[in-house]
Amino acid sequence: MFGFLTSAGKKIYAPVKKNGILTFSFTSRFEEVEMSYVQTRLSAKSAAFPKIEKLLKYTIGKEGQSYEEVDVEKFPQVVVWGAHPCDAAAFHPLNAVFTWETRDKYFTKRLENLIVIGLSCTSHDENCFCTSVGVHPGDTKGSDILLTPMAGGDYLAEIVTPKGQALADAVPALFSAVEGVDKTQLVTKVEKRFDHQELHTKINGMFEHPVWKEQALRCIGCGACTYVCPVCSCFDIQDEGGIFGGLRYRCWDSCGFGHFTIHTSGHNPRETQDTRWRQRLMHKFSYQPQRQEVFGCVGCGRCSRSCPVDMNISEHLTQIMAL
Amino acid sequence: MARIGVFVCHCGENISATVDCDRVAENAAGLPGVVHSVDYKYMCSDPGQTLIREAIREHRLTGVVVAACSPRMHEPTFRRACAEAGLNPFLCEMANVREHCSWVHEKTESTTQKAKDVVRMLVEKVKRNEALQPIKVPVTKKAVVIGGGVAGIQAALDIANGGHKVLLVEREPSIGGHMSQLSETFPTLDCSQCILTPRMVEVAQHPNITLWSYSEVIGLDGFVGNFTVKIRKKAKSIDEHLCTGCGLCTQKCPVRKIPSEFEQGLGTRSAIYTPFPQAVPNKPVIDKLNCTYYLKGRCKLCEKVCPTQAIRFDQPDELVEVQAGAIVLATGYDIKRADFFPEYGYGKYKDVIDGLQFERLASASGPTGGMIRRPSDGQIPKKIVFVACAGSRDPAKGIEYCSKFCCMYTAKHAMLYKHKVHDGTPYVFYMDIRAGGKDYDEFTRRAIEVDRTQYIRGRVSRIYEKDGKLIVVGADTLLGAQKVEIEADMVVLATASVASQGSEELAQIVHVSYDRYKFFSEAHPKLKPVETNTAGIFLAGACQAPKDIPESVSAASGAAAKVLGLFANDELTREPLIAAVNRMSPPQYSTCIGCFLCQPVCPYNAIEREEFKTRDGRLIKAVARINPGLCQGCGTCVALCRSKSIDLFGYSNKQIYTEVAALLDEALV
Amino acid sequence: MAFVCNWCTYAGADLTGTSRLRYAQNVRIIRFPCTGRIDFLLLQQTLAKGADGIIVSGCHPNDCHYTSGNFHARRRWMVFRQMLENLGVEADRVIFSWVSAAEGAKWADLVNETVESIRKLGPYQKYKDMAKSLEEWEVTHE
Amino acid sequence: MNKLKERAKELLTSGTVQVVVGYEKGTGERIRPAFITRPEDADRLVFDAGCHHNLALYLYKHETKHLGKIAVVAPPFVLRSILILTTEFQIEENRLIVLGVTPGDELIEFGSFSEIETWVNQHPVEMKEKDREILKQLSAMNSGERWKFWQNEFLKCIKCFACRGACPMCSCFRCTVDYNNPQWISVGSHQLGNFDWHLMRAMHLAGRCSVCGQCGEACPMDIPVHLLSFQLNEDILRMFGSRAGLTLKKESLLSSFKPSDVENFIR
Repeated sequence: MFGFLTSAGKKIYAPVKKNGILTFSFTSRFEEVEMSYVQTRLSAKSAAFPKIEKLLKYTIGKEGQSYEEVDVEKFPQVVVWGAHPCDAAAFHPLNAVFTWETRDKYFTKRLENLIVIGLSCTSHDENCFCTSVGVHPGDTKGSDILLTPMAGGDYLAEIVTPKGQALADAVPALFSAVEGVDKTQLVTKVEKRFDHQELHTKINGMFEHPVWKEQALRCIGCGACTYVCPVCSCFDIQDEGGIFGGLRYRCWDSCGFGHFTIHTSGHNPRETQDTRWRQRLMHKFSYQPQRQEVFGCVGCGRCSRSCPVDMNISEHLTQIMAL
Repeated sequence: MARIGVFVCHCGENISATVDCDRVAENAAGLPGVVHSVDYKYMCSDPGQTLIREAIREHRLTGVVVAACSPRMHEPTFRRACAEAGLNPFLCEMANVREHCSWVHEKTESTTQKAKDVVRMLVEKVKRNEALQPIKVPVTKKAVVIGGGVAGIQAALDIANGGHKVLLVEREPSIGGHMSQLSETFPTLDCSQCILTPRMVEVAQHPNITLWSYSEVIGLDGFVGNFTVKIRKKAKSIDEHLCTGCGLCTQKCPVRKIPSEFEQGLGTRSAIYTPFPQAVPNKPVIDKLNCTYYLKGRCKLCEKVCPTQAIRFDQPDELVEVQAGAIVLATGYDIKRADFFPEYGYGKYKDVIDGLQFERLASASGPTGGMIRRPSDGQIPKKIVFVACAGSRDPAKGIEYCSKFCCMYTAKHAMLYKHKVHDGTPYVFYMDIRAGGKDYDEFTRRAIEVDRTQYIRGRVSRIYEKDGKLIVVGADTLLGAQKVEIEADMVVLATASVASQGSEELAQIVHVSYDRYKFFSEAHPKLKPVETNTAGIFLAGACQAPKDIPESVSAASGAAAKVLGLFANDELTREPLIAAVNRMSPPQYSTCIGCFLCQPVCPYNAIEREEFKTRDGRLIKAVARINPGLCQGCGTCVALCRSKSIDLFGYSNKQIYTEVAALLDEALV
Repeated sequence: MAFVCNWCTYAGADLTGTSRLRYAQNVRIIRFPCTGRIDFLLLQQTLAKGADGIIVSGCHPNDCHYTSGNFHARRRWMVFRQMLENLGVEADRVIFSWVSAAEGAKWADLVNETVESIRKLGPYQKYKDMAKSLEEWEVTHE
Repeated sequence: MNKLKERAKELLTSGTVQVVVGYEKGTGERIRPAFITRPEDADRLVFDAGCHHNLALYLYKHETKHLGKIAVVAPPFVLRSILILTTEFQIEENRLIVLGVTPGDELIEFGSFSEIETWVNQHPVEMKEKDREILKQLSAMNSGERWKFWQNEFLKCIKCFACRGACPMCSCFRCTVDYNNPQWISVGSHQLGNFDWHLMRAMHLAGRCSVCGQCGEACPMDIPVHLLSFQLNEDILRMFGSRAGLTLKKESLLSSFKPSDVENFIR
């Protein structure tokens, strides 16, 4: 399958160990690809929402400014290979943001060019909490084809979408029908800590609650959690270059930064770290479900793992549920 | 939108011989924002400047670039021309295409290219220039002179005669300084007091001079033209308005055995005293440390004898703040005293004395009435050894410099001795004779040739006492380091001259820098010898380095001239090319976080602490502020500031970045 | 690219001109009030924008117009140069020098020697490639 | 550890301080910063060699200062940071109680900051074996190899600024990277932007780094950024004979100079 995709001119984005860390990366060598892992450092969101997205090239000349936009038609065909169900599911809320009111042509084009081959989870760690936010280790949501490892090195393949079907049809030799497989026995079991619908109801009324202050005290205001998050979609637009021209691009930004909301005057509506922390959780569990009918969290646990000061999101949410 | 005018000068053929000027102008015309670009034979000529002025008006230019010679040459010219046409002068920049281009390169394509590049850089810079207004600060036309020695007196008189008020502050009860202690002065051998005391009296009587003796400067705030000086007037324990200076109290005072500072310990004084008969002001002070009343609570004899009831035992120290526009430091020097020369027995043998003590012995008003007598037994010494460089030029003693006037006064001492004791023999041990100065070398020659002083080139290693004689052991290096032993009756050490006591503290109070010997540092060793690195504070005399009288006086007059120059203006106008710390709305007030790492970097102490407080006085934030009166615009703080909260007008981050970018970014024209 | 202070090296380079000494053409001078003003960020940017070599020059120690700006600068360069070396940047591309207002000939020599030594090193391609990273950015970067 | 808990309890009960900033057990084996405001919570405090966070960074944050007077659990690197921050006017001595702790389970309560100064001078810093090893390898490399090493590492950087967030010396309200006129340092996480950022950060820490290694520890992409500062610290020691965090003298490396500074590269 991998070989077929590469030869078909698709770029494969898969978990690869590079410079000492396991993260999604473009590769054309299957032997590099890790097929048994708990979680990658960065999520698969970069395939459609890269950390830098060039938008246009501008020039300043005698006659004023002119610009040339990036041609989205030249975006490559990409296959996300071996993404866990949480990562696959995350493309849904991302898409909800990027098509909300206006359709972001960069993201949607990249998503359109994307085939997601999911990989069910056979292991998890204490940071995983997908089941608490409506995703599960064998979830097909977001995948075009979902693979689940079976004993003997074969994979159970579920063809989820027409895109997946088309792919399967192209290489029929690789697939054979099976029956009577109990998928729940093949995947890992992640304990459900709370119910996300209940959380939604509860958190809606908690804007003024003192818990934010208490939880956010140790937060150092970096952007690690948002950058590793498969759902976080905030970006900043930058013009970079010289005085006769340059590039406009967008890059990831984070609501955790003190300067995220600062006004030119110096006034900052989110003056303290607790208001920023509140924003992050409220956005994922209150505003997003309200406005886009989708939760902004897939329970991958990356933010907890990468947080320098162990801001464990599931622990904090459990605490909120217990209030 | 920027409307820039570019003016390319041929400088006759100086530029046009190697640079293709019309192509430079043509190229500039194609740059974004340039609306007018011409070349001309002589831009700095009258018609050239007219060309610029007319273009500014006609094309409503918002910036001007003149590609010509070095800005160090004609920047003021062109900025003035712009100002005349109504354009802020700081919106004019010069591209140096002569000194840095046409004169240093051959006529090739790349020379013209370089000129084009330089013009492009400056065009982009000038677009980002800001219209700046010269900084104006009012000047308080009053000077404070600290130190009432000959330098302070001279500076005070010169300023006062120039028509401005002067406050002369002296920490001793009388002005006069070390010069008033001297007997005769080299190279003329005229009496020191005879030439100094008239000046002292002039100070006391001058309508423009206020004299505060027995007073010390304890604080300084503000900046050039606007200083606030804090002064402690120590209690003299007398009412100066009532005291007539009759001297009865000093005669009746029962405490009489106090070693006199003025007499260098060779004479005594009473507890209520004037330092010397010609003192100015000639009114006594009570030395609280020795007065019986202050020590034991009784006596008050002076109060009883005072005909005008001027004694005030309960007088407190007075703290006064004075506004001043300029300050002259004239705190003079001290000489190294006892304990510094154990090998010479100074302090151990009574007849080993220092130069100032010899001055008192030789002075007609001194403790011996001008007779040279040994302090130990009052005998007239028949052999005196003078040791030059006692401590000076001696790395082992930590004083590497030359004390400068010792060579001369040692020669003078030898002569004075010989003139008073005709059968005496003076010996001088010396390292080199440094007699550079008008009539100085002639003077030392006279000491050797006419007065037959025995000059021995070498150092003294040891002095010890034997049978009432002082045995001076030294070497004569001109005779192949032969050992020399002289049985002397008295030894005079020309001890090193050092910064006056308290110099370091004063330097810190007034924020001037000082060298490792605690002498105050001038702003530039050659070109700004009387200025300090703090604008408005000047140096006079030996507080800067050892100086003799003529040098001190000329430095004092130099400092006075600087003060008068400053006072010639009602306002100070300075180029506004200074640094500033940004400000924004509360609660941040500034992006500055107040780490104050910039403070020690500033050579001018221009960086102050500004505190923002709540209404009830609680501190919200302290941030840096740059005093525009003090900042000289070097920009070191700007480069150091991590948060980029400081910027420098005229050389802002934006401007210099742009210059780099304009050169290196690929131009589209 | 040359960054020089107004009082010594700029004046020194003026003297080079007045003395009609010749030197290599590929240097461009930017005037600063003092070497103390020169931020290391500017050197970073200059390399990033594709300069192959930089000259930084000011008054000799003790001769600073502002007393101590060049001393502060010297410390800054000592640390910065070390930092560049630690990061594997070719530190010899940044040339530091003291040129006084009287050293017109030294300025000419300095420029010529610098141009010569940079020419030997060649264009700083590695740095230029890094600086181009944004322009060539594709989603192939992760 | 018990002594620490007791002392914290005492301080909170008596109202001497309103918050004790220390360490507690986190997720799994992890340790995390703890903010104890109630005496009964003092039992959550732990201390062992695994307590690596540099708590000094909380001492000047207004979120923490808002709580009242602070006591801080301070291993040696926190002590050094406190000294540096004091010289930079970010910490006031009278608003802080310092509970010094050592891996040997000692509790040292410092009466004054000058006592801290004495203590840190008696207890020199030791780098971790692993760090020393990599530094050794780095210094054995030639310039091109070092370039490659760091370029490879910086390739991973996502510009999340966790290194900045975890560092107590990054106390600026606005970082140079947030300054955009001109934009000295690119915000974008491309190669140049990453390189410029790390070079700038290390330069801004020159002579101010307390060698806690938290910038490297915090990096979610495992870039050993702390080694940039560690190496520079060694160089600074060699060049100027000084280390940061050992003095209360307000004389930071780059804001002071000696006429006798010796270099070998200025022509």
